[in-house]
Amino acid sequence: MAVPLTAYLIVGALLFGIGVYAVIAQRSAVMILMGIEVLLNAIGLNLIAFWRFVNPEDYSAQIFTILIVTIGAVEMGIGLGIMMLLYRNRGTVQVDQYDSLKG
Amino acid sequence: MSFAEVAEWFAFAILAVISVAGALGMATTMSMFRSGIFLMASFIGVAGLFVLLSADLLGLLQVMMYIGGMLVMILFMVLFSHDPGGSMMAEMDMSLIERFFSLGLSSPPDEGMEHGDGMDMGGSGGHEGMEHEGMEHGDGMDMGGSGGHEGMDMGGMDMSMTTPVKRWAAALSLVLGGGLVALLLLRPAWPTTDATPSPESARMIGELLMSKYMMAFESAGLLILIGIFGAVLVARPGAYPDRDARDAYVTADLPPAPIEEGRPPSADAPVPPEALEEVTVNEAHRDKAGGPPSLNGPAGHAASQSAEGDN
Amino acid sequence: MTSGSLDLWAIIPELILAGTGLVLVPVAAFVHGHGNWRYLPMVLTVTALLAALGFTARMLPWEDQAVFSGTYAIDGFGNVFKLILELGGLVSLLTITAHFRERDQVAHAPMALLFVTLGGVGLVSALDLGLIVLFLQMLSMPAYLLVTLVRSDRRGNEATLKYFIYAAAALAIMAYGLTFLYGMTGSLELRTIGRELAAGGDAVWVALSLGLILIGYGFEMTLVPFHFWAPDVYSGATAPVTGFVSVVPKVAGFAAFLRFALLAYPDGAAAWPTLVAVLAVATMTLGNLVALRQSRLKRLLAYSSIAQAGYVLVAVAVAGRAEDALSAAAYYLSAYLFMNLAAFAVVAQVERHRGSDELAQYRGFGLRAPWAGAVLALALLSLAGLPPLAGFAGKVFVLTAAIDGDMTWLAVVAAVNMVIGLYYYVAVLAEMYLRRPPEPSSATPHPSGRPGPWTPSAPLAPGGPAAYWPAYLLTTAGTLALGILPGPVLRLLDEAQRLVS
Amino acid sequence: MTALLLTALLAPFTASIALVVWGRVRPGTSPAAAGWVSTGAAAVFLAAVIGLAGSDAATHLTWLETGSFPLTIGVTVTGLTWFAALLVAGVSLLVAVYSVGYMAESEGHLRFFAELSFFTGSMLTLVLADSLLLLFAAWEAVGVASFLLIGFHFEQSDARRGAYKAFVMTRLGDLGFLLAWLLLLQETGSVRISEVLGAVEGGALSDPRLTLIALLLFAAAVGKSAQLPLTAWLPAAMAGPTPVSALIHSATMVAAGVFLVLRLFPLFERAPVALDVLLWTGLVTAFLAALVATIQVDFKRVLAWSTVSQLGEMVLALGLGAPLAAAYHLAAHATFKATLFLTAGAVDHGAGTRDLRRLGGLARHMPLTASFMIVAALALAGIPPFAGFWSEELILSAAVQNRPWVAVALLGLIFLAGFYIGRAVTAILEPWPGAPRPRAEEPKATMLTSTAVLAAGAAVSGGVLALWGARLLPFEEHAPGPVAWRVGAVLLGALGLLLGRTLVRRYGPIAPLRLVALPLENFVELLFVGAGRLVLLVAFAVGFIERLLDGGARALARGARKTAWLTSRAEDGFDRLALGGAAGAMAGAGLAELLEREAFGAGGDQAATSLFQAGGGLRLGQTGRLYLYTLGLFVWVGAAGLLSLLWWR
Amino acid sequence: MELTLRALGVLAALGLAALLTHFFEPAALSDAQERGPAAPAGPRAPAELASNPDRWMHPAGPVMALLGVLFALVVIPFGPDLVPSDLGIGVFYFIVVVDFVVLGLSLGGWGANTRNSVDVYYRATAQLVAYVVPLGLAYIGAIMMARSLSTVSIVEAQAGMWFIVLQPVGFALYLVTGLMQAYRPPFVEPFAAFIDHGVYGASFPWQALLWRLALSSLMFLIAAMGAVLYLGGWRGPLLPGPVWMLLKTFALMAVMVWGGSRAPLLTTGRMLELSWKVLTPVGLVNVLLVGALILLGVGPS
Repeated sequence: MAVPLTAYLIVGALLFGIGVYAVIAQRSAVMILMGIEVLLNAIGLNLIAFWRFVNPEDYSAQIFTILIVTIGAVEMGIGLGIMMLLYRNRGTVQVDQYDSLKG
Repeated sequence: MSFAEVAEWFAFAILAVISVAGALGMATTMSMFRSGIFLMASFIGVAGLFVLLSADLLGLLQVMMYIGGMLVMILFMVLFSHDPGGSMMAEMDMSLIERFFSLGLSSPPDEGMEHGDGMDMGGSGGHEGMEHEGMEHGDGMDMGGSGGHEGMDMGGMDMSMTTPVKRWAAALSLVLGGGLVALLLLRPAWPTTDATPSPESARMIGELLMSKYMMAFESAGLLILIGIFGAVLVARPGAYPDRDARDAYVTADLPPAPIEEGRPPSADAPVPPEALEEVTVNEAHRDKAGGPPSLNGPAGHAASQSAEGDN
Repeated sequence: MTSGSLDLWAIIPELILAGTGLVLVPVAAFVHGHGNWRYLPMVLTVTALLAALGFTARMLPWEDQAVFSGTYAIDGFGNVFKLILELGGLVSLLTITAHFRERDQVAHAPMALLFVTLGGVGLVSALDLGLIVLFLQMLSMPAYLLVTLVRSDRRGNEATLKYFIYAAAALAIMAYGLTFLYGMTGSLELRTIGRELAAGGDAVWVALSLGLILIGYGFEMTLVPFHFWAPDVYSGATAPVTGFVSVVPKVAGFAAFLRFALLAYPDGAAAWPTLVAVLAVATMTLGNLVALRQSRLKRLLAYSSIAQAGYVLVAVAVAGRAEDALSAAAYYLSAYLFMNLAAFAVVAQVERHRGSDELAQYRGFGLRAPWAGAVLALALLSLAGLPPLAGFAGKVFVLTAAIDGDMTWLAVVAAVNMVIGLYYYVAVLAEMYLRRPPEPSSATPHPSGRPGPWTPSAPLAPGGPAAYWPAYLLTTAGTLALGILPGPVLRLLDEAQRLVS
Repeated sequence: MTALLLTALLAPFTASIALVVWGRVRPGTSPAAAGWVSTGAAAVFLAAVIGLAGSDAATHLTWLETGSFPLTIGVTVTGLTWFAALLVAGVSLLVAVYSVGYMAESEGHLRFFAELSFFTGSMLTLVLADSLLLLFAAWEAVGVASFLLIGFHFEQSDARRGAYKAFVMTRLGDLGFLLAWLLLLQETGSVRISEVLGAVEGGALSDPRLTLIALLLFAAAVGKSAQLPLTAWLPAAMAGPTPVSALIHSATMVAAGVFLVLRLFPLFERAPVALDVLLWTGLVTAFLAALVATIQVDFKRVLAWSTVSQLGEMVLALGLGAPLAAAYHLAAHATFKATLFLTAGAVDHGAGTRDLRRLGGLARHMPLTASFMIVAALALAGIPPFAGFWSEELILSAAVQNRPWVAVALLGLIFLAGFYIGRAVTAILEPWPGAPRPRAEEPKATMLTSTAVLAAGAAVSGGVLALWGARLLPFEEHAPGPVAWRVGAVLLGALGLLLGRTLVRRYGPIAPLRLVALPLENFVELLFVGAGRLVLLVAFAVGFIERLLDGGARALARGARKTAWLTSRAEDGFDRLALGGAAGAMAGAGLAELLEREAFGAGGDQAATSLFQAGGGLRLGQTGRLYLYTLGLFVWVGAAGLLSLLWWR
Repeated sequence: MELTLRALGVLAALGLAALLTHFFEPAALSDAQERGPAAPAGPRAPAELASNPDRWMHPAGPVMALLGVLFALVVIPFGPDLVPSDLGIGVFYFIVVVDFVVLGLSLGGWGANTRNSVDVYYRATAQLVAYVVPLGLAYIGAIMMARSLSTVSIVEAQAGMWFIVLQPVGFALYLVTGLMQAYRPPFVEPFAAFIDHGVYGASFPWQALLWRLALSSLMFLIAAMGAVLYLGGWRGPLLPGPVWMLLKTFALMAVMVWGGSRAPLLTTGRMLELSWKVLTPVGLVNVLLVGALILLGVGPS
């Protein structure tokens, strides 16, 4: 393995940072959801990189990654369902339109 | 350095750039559709990294999950967004990075119109709300800071990309990402080994799933079931106990009403870039058919309907 | 080790819950709108929960073991918290059924409730990072469905959106933190991680990963500063759902965090007890102070439940040092289960009846509806920690544990907070008992039709049908029993100190 | 014996539950019937308590064991607990009888009697408890009962506010109790009072901890006994019905704080610092409250402040290390203060007001009530042979032997007590210039009877106690102090009474206040408001100085006229003395009330307000904006990163 | 060197296959099929050229689709050693990579920026949702019997008997879903006349050519995979492996195209209905049947 572990982890950290940016900077719920998917991606990359370099004989980390991918997919599904409902009721999925509950 | 190592570095570099740039493009581009495609690119890049890390099964799984998933997601985004193509933002004041990722957005066809500012995506002109203070910002990353958003009157249109705290968000995420990278570089604390994974990853994973992680496997299945059932339960049309919600639902399913003269569609309807032509089409056909073309994007229907209901 | 029949027997409660959940999916889709058939899912769920309770109780004396190659613990700790969770699900189900009777939601709610319970049950036993993440999701995801059960409710919609996005972000960050644990130890099992970390992990990364991981657990436990979702979600959801969401995920979060911290961060690595103590102070102080300023009961109870989480955290902070901190936490959580669900049951009834949870709706409530009023009053007094109610006993145990664990300052802060908390609980009581109810004619009708008669003509009735009575009886009995005779329950909960290791 | 003990405990609770159920089943029950149920219960437990005399019945049961600590609950009869129980039982019975008449026309009598019975039961449990846990539970139950009873007339806003205030303020002290007994449990491994005290006497606790515990316990006593700075709730509690004031806010519940210290006195004895704190708290409270009492115009408020003052005296006695004196004074005070309250209720019933300015000359209309009132007033002023004399004498002798300057202060207290009660009683009973002379009649027989019994108690209980009390209570007796001091005390008390009386007969209950206290109050206010306002004053300098000069001239003129007026009455030397004394007292009173209102009342309000403001401020954090919530998450991530650097090495 | 050769080989095979398909296909089609399903009621927009296309996505569409088929070809075996790369997870790889064609359709459809072409995007995505589950089920039968994901192993496993004999239901399912995946009649709605022949209508000429190439290759690929999964791949008497493979592929293609052209055309909505209400249950039944067969000991040992 010519490319060291740290290189992969840095890619993961960059993805994490970008995901953070998307989650807090975006106002559309769908875009926020996409940001969260980027976060999940960073997790997957971290896990697989650690797996390859730290404990490649044990495939548990790959299972964990599969679970993360599954969670991402399910989140997308249920999130889009929720947003569909919100859109039907309120005509928008901009999160700053949803601020009646506060205080 | 052997050829294989150079090749590996090369592949890594390309894939890393694809993943990071894809994610960055997702977060900064003005077009929702492009955001989705960028995100997909990022996923595929990460999948490539997986393959490079000899987790080929996972890489493929990732690609499969996300191509289908993202295509559907983009579809929804187009549904919810009033400017999925981002064309009306294409020539807005943008930071460098946003401009970079928004390069080549289709520009509105009617540049010679009275506004001439390329912002008038409706194409039928005369919408005063477009000239709001947010647009006049000099070098801002966002279009008008936190106040600008409230000040905007886009005729009920969502400015999906306006982000009041963008600058802070950028700073914070830079700090976080930078800090993480610095920590990773300065304090690697990982006990690496030289062991290699067995080539039969699919079999290994399958066996783990059926023994040690049987519970995780079954639970993941249940989770997916919950997801499906939940999405259906939440999003299915159903009996609406109160009138407003019912109206909203019915409205969403109605065929679109004709766009009347004198009322710029930009006031109530979101116009995806492909609809830029629609207005001309529409006008050309009005006498003949009396009805509009049926494809306006479901979002367009709903929003125009509800906006009319409000008026 | 292959998964023999032993492993499957060891997870029989989980299997029952999961199986019933699977059956419920088609059943719920089929029966909704079909008259009394729509109560079928409820009946099935109650049966399943009772069966699970029974089996879990049977498994209490089992010796500690980790099944599925060490990824899933069967021990006293897990079983005790499973009992609490299943009980919480059961009691909440009664209220939810009563609240949504004659409506379609009564067919859908049990399934989501069952899955949340299942997620919690799995979470308290999970020893593997993958399972933990998975069950945390299973704990939250059906909860979104519950919050948005009334789909046309705009407040509910907003609550769902906030819940969903906040949970997704929090759990993602947590999982990111977990990857570093894996990187440092090369293992996903809590116990191995604990061993490896104790043998020497990089302290900076240990601390950083703890900070990240705390977000996920803190979100479920409604710790400050991860509490922001809670007031909005609690006040946006319907009252019985709020009751459920404020109990079951929280209990599961506490149990899971205890297991995680004690196994993966042994010996107080990264000073987590201190950190948790500081967060406990922040949590209860903020919860109590903000609750002072609320004018809606659901929101008030939301902040109150944040404060209550702070009290439990006191026990968590000393979990590694005081010998019965675990059973104190379990005791407080079970007391919290009863008293909080009792309060929310009454709020549910009023909400369905009057369509609002404004404090003004409770003016003279104790005089108009004496029994329901008494249930609410007992619940509030118990939450405030007055003897001889469950909350008092719980607080005594928690404070004893804190003093025992050499965190007297924390006990003092907690006690001061209990006094502040009294203000707003008594404010509700004063509204209920020290004010005349408004005249019946001035009663605002329920916004969605179906106004109930709000007349003094039936002094014995709690102001509504008897549907809520099972929940009232169960919760009030629990509140009283746990307060007056804590002995047997405490003996049972002492099992919680058996943690597989 | 145990059976008798349990009967005594359970009777009031049973009555309470029975009344609640009864009220549900037959809402139209007559008040008298309900009252007699309550009375019957009180009688049963009085009988039981009397039957328990001299026994040492006790019963215990383990509530549960948490870890290594067994938590027990139990009750026991010892000298002290029997003594307190007898007091509670006696006063409760009489107040119950009184209430039958008093509540005859009120609405919600069933609720009232149920709550009253609940209160007596809780109070009895409190005094008989042999477990700190049970004691604490009863302590809280008493608080709840007090909350309900003060808020009985919940349609009045001041009753609501009073109830709320009482509950929350006393609870502030309870926190100390809770922590104290948890600490004791940790140190001694038991919650049984006898065992705890045994351990304490065995030297199980080291000093800083012991002092801490004693102070925490005292905090609880401060809350319940309305000592400074938790005084404000007691006058506010006067919004409750008068029997409630008589029972709870003079005789029993407020005495619980003193009782707690008495019960755990061996612990306090070993913590000299705590005793000093007691001494000072008691002294300051007693003085300020007595001063404030001198200018009140509502009779019940006079009595309320007087109660605070007397409780302060008890605490002071405790601080002097004279528990016996405190116990005597507890009993004596219970009788005479209850009598005073009951007569206040009678006056209220008869004349329709308790405002001293609207009363006057009632002695002719209600001679019996008047005589009871006078007896109680004499007892309060420490005139022999009435109850107050005996106990105050004991306190005085303890003070003379330990700290003579305290004795001087005590003399002042006795004088003030005489003064304010003399003033109030005169204003009610005797005609004074400009008195409205309302018409009134004697109350019902039930009310009169119980008042009479209590008045008799006020007359003789002191003597009885002085003869046999020491045998009952586990405290050693002090040697009697020098006779001169005792005579001086009696004389000062009498002087105070006379002064008060003279003052009222001359000017009515309000006049001197106008003359002296108000300018003083303004002056003090000026001081308080301080520099900020001074700046303003400078800004308006010219006009203000003018007005000041004008005012000064006018004051000079007024002073001259007054002097002339005074000299014209020079023949009446005593009168002059009276006015001078009154002026001094009033000045002090104005100051004290101001202090109380501004410093402690306002301090409490300030604290509450700042809590509320803090809540409001924090509430703003809950913006309802999702992106700020998630932002919070990531800020935490950053913070966690920074925090983790602490481990960098 | 060898790598380059293989790559060239793959390219050549693909080009040949596409050409063959391209010329072969019209023979089986009637004009009606080429027109697509009847237009829904109501006026439609007239054909319009992509006057304002997205500068990146419009050209990216056909390129992406071609890349997809190119990558997919990598695992098609023409002989025991005549396979560009025998991946351990070959079949799975194939399924995943073919999805790029849909991605390309979406990009091209959206990027052209005309109303009709965006319609293509919607419909293509919907069709993906329709076929993906039953398609997976159609693969699983063969995979279960061969106990491998590798295409070569699957062909080897059919040494004794072709899977078409053992799993006729699975084969039929594959035919239907394969047609869906290949956007051939009766599942051609994304290319229907009433939306201007899908992406063709909004393409520039060179893009249209690439599209034709990509879609023809796709049909070829799907037929080839069908031959691998159910018809024993390169195995056959007398003739050399590659010839058998091509023969089987074209035979299968003929059957599919001919059969499809005889069926009534389906709209996207009907496609979804067919998929979820008929094909998915059939697929599940097939999996059960195969499982039973395996338990009974039928199939390769």
